[in-house]
Amino acid sequence: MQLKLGRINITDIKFGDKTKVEKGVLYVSKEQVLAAVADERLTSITLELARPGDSVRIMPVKDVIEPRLKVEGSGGVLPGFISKVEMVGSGTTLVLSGAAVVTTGSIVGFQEGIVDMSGPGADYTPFSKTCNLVVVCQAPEGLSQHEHEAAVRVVGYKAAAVIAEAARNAEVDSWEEYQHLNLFEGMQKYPDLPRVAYVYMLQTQGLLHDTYVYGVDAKRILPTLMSPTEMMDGAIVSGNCVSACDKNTTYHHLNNPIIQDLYARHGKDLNFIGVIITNENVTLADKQRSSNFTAKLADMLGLDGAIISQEGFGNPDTDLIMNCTKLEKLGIKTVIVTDEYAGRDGGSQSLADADPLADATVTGGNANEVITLPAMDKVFGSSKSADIIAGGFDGSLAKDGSITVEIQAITGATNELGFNTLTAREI
Amino acid sequence: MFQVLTNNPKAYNWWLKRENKQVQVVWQEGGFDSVLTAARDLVHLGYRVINHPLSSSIKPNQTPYKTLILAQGTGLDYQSLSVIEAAIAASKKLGVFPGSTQSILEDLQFMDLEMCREIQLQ
Amino acid sequence: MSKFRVVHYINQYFGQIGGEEKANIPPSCKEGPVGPGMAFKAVLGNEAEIVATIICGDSWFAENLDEAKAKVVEMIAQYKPDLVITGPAFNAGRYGTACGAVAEAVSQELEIPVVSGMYPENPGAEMYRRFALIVETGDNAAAMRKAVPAMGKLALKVLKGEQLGTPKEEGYIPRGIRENYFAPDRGSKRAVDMLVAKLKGEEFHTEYPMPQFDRVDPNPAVADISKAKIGLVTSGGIVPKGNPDHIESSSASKFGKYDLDGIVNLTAETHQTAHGGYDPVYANQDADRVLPVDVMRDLEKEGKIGSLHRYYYATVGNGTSVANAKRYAAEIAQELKNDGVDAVILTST
Amino acid sequence: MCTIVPISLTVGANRIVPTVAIPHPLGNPELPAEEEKALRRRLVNKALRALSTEVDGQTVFED
Repeated sequence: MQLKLGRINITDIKFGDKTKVEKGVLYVSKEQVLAAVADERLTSITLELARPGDSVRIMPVKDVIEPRLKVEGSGGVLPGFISKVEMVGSGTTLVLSGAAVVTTGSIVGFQEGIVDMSGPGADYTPFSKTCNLVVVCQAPEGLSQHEHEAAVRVVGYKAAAVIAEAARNAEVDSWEEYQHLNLFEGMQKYPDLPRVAYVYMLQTQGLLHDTYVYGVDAKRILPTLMSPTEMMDGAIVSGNCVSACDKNTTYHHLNNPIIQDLYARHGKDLNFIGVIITNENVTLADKQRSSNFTAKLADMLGLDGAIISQEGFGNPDTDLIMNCTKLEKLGIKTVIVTDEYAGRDGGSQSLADADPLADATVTGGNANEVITLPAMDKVFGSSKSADIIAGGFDGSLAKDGSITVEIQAITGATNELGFNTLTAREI
Repeated sequence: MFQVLTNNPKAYNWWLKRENKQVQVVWQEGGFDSVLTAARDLVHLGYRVINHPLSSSIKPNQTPYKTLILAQGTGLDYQSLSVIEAAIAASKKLGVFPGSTQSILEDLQFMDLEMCREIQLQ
Repeated sequence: MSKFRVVHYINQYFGQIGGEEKANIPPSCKEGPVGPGMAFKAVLGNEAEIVATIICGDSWFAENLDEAKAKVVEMIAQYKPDLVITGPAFNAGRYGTACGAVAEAVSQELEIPVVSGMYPENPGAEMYRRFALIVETGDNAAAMRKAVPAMGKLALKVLKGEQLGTPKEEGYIPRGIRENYFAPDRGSKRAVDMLVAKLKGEEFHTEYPMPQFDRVDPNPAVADISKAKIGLVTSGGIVPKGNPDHIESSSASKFGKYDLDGIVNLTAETHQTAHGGYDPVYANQDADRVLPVDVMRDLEKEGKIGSLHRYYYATVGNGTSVANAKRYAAEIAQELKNDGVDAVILTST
Repeated sequence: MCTIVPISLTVGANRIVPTVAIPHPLGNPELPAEEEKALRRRLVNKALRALSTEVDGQTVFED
């Protein structure tokens, strides 16, 4: 499998008559996008723009999607939602790099997920650095939460797909090539390099905590093997938006940094064999079964090492430790990527599960750290949710519009794919 | 035999309506921690935890509701014990739910039910 | 600019009052530096000065912990210091524990920073590292020459509000507090680097160390159990009815020693559990279910064991820190040894 | 003597005798008093046997 990614660098976003890219500016036609995303389940969909440095707060953020367009090869981006379930991950895909669609709207009353485009909060979220088309969705009274969630999720994909069309005629700024050999070819080409896979844990617990693979609800899968290039075409998408700091948005899945950094060492220090995706279900039996299958696949692949990433808080710690210890007991060396809930003072036990075999851990930081986010000129989404985040999540909304919250309310702040530089140390 | 321990009225009614003879639905008065404590006492007597007590990304200090399903067993299940103890520790560390409006409470009841509704008991 | 004010806490020995024979003296206070305080004077220079020295006997402090803490804090408070230095205590256990307890009280009640110095294996270091910047020192007073400049330098940094480096860079024992910071590389790159190092068998540094436990070699078997004096110890919280020592239901700060003389059976009238980590109904009905006194008395009478030791020891294991548990174990083991106990049955819940 | 053998192994105990249940390690409230005491005696005897046995590492005395 071979995938060429052509990046078109987007440095600004504006509304225009036609959706197009010109000199790094992404022009978005409101009419075109609104026509494409229309959904009878929702009462209104409005579009806003948020650029890096703007005095803008977006909340509650549901998902973030990077616009990508498949121009050559089988299938299309976001299979199972925007295109059919053809296999993806080969051919040519164009990326509006630096642009993002951000969906917002309260599905349940307490939802967090803050993106500040400027100020101290901007340092904690990657989406303060992207030029964002913000899609604000309103649902009628009485729409079930399940339908509401599905509607908002798909609106985001559709908006990303329609603006990605602007890439078709744009000039590509840079090309990247990703090759994925089959197991046999890889072993022949790199006989002396350690075989490494990536164990990709997906949040799968129910409404607002789900992840989809080619349109399949991942709580219903057994762990399986995928090519790292499939993620780059949107084979994995997010329906997970609770715990804003350590959920993976669709943007994260498209730009998985562990996949990128394993590719950077592929053929030099290691032979990157592929990705084992697994889930994080609610029952202990499911956790046992999925970690057993993960270990079995790792064993069948003859792995020497693996990186295991987590998504979320609490019970996924159990999945993480099961995956890690089962691989280590097979002699497969692991590094786990997680984040911490060490309390506001940083003095408590960080994880809900631990094992001495997990001796190589990378952390995305303590999600309980408290931060004050100053008021912004504009709030996109539901300004009402500010009160609710503040109350329900034990923060406080001041009269001047500033919010004091733990960084767990900020989208992507302690990402467990190692997307950020934020981390924690013992002092 | 299964025990559904809950302090969530939505989950309580939903499980009662299932009328499964294998399932005993037990109302547990009190907050998140009281469900954990009651479940811990059952684990000490040989019950197994079916659903992880920290399922859902809504932290113990962000909701007062918890529904835990346990299965009667014969000996101590160490995995159940360790997850329940870790959940108790996490709940102590994060503090107490500060309270909220009725509509938020209803959403939190709904989410708690969502996290246990699809569990197959067999 | 006026100098920063520092108060120094030391024990009777370094306070030049006397050795072990003076370990029972209650706290007293002297203006200015005493003993090692003189050495600090040179390091603190013109920027800070030791305005007073509190001296307390190690035994007195250990035996009157709550009162000692209160008295020492009261003495310290009246000098309105900007910082408190305790020790260095090297590997002296009681002294280290006192230095740590003072640090805890000062940092919690007066919210004043504390700098101390200890050998890493001093129990005071593990118990109280949260509350002080404890500079890592050698294990005895010969290390004073190195400890004082290191402690003094760190104290000045804290007083001047300078940004501290990592514990390793600054030479203090990590406090167990997790602090966020932005690393030069993103997490995924750090993870891949770590994996490559681990695969090559090279050194790597985990960003979150998992808890580790000690291992000890097993003792030889008891040669003749029918002659052995056997003690009972429990972490199940079995105490005389009413819990006379007020052992906490979790995170116990102490253990109790209780007389079994004349007791052949524990009953609901005589004993209960103080433990908050399990359903207490069964232990409260019959504490023999946790501490088997009835059976031990039978075996003693039948000559199956030599004797049951007159005292049993109890604490509550629930949430008790490893450091505290270690300290209780060390003290209990020493007493049992002194009393000629040959073997111990330890029951836990 | 403990119910949670994995913890005793983790913390480094050398002679381990598994017991009945956490809230009543050396008893079983469902049994009549005499049988319960006999059960306790069996467990204590096992502990005494463990103390009289040479071990060269962590050992769980199952039966």
